[in-house]
Amino acid sequence: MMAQLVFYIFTAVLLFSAVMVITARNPVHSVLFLILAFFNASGLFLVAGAEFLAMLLVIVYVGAVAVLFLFVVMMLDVDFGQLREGFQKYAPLGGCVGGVLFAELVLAFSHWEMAPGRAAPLAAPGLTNTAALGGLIYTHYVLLFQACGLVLLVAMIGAITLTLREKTTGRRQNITRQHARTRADTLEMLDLELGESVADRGGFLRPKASYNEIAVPGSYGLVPENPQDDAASNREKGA
Amino acid sequence: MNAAIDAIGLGPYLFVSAALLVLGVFGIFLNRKNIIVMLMAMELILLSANLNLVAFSSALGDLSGQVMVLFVLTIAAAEAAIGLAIVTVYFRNRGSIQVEDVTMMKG
Amino acid sequence: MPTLPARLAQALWPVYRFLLNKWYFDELYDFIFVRPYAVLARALWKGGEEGVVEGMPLDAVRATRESAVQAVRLQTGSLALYAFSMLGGLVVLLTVALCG
Amino acid sequence: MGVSSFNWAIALPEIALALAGVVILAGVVLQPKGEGFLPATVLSGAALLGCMVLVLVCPQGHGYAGTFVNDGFARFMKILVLAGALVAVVLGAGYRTREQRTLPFEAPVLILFSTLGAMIMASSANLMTLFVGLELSSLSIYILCALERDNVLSSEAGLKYFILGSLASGLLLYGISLVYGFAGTMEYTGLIEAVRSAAIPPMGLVVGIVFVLVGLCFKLSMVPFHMWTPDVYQGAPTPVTAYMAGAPKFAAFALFLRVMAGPFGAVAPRWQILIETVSILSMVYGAFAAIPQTNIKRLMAYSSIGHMGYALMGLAAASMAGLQATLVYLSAYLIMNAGTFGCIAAMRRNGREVNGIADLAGLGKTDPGMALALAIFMFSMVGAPPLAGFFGKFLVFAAAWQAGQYPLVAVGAAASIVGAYYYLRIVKVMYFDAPDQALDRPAPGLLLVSGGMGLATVLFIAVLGPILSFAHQAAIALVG
Repeated sequence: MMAQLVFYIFTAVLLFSAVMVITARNPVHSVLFLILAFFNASGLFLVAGAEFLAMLLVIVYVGAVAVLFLFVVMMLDVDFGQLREGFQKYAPLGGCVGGVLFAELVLAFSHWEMAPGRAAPLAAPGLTNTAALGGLIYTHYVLLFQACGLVLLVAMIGAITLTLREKTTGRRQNITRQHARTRADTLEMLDLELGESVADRGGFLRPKASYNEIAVPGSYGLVPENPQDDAASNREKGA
Repeated sequence: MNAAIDAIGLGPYLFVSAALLVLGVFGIFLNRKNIIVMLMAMELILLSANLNLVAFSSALGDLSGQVMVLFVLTIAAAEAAIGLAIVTVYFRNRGSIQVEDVTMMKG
Repeated sequence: MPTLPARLAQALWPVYRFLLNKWYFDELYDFIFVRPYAVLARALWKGGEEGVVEGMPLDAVRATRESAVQAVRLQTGSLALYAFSMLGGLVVLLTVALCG
Repeated sequence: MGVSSFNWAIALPEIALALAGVVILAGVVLQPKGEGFLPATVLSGAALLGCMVLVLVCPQGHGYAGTFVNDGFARFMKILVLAGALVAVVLGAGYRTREQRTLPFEAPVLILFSTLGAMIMASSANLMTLFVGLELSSLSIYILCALERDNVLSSEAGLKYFILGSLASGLLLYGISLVYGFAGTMEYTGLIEAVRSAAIPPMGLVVGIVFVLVGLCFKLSMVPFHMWTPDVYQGAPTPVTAYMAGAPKFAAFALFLRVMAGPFGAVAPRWQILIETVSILSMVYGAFAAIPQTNIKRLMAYSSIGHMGYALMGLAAASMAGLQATLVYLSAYLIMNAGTFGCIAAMRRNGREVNGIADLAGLGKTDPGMALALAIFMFSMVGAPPLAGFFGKFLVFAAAWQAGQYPLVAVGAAASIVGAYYYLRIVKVMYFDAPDQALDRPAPGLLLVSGGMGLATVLFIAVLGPILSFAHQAAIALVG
């Protein structure tokens, strides 16, 4: 009785938050409802006796995946006010098709039959759930376990290749060099005639080559081969 | 067989997973707001399959379903990372993640 | 009696004409076979040959092209529509499999 | 389960490939920026070649506690997959030029990992292996599609493929869970017993089978699960498109044949009609929708949809001859497809890539060699004797005819005729249209691929005997 009560509470919250994930106006709210959904699903796992997976769902999903979603939603500078509301044009038809799918699934699930001649279950009596799973993945399923490791490696390669920019937008300094500089190699005093512009003398936006000296290689753009060109390009930028 | 699932029965679990599946599918093809919501809907679909696997594993007293869930969780995490990386790249190129803007190629 | 044929011809003028024109066989032939054949040939040439025989592949090509253009219009580039078509396919296949 | 019965050696090619991938990655990452591509390509190519040898010598049998099998069928499919991947890696080397350095060094390594996933798929003896292999293969491809990260089409292709692909794998996974719930196991041997033991297949099992079928049909881009194909083929970098049109398709076919002929073979009457339907739809749609195309990569996408329809005809025939015909068809498809993409990757003007069919105008005069190669591939795709494509098509049609699938044969023949129109249009553009500005000279790697594949297409008849017997062994290994 107690189990049923807990099950139905978890189920109700799970379905509610799933609906909210796909209908919430603000994507940040969607992510938060997704987290709530994962918590409740983990509760359902617990009721079904899969303790290890329940904990894993909380740690991996809530702790890593959902937070990753949150991070990306906030990192992308999306104008939430501009996001279009509502559903697609064919929503009524789509809803009907989805309804048919649901009806067929429920119909198929109403009397679940298991095969009469099924194989002996793979079980490890006397062990806790975690120990049993650990035993299995390092013996029976070691090949797949390693393949999953490769999947993670591929994900890592992908995330790095796709999003790591060599040309960082920010200009970075080599801090030790910067600290070691003296005023003499940084500042340049110019005496100007009346009406003369510093731009004619190479500009002061970038004080000659010393500026590139302290840069982290590549982060200030290309190092100019001679300072004259640099000054010229600088003026263009200023204009 | 686990005592708790014995009391509840397999039916309610399957029903919840079917509902989650349909909600996830709706989230993918009815949503016109934001591609990230589509990725979240995908997580719901995977969750529904996981729920099925756990329920069956428990009802059958067979551990291979739970091992499968373990693998699926790993793969889903990798999938989320890749998906978000691709969305980020797309956003940098296009400046938008509206679902209806992803139509540069057609015909 | 060198005048006999002339008189005979005069007396039996219609018969003479009939025989003289070789039983009007050519005209008959022309009327029964040549003209209809010419008409038919003309009809086949103008209508059949140019219209049907040459035109039918053209029509088929046109129909093919048009249906091809229609087929491609399904491909709108919209992600949601693509996902919807997958779901539609799934539901149809499921229904067929469950009923069959 | 003792260690001795674990049969470690049967996964030797996979283990070697995985180690090679990790080593290449670790070694090349340390190279200076921009210089890692060539070493990574050469090493990946060598690894794929070495792996092919390992596939041929590695022992056969079941192992890894029923999750992995290495038999004649797996061997045939792995050779196809590795050959497809090798061609794609070589194409990548030729495609990246001094001017266009858009592909990073990770590209060949990702192709290598994707191939590994495809090989695991081909050797699956368990639904878990199926899923893990499929995901390893697909996740790498999602990244590969978006790899030209400053190209908006490439990232759109990656995005589309990713979203629809994960939807498909979600459905596949749901189907797997239902099948597991029915049978209580995910091993194929157990599944066969379980499915046979049910007098009438219960609804839950049928639903599960349909979901699995849909997931696999997506990977094969069968109508109506094909919608992603043209967009993704067009947007992805050309070597990646060449890879996608080859290796993953073969692996998905391997799964299709293995799962449908094995575990679900006992309920064949329930799914046979579904396969016939998608096969017919794919042949017809692939033929019609290709006609108005102006981009050659999109054209190849529709062409691949049609080809997968023909190849699936062999499975619909549900006979030994049908299986064998499908395998031969796939071999022929591998050759002509790789060659065509070799030509497409070589299409550049003033260092910039062009993809329009109109850009081929006058190629017969400006570059007769490439025009001849492309013409050979097009005639082969039509199915003109005595080229490679003819034998594939002929065997598939013959098998379907013998199995009494007359409607399938009729539709296939009609679709072939419509398809001939757009393939021959390319030949016409090359030889009869006014020459445009000439294309650049192709890179040696691309010449190697298209030339080699052109020769293979023409000389396919010479190796038909060995391929047939190899395919026969594979079919026997599958059906028993």
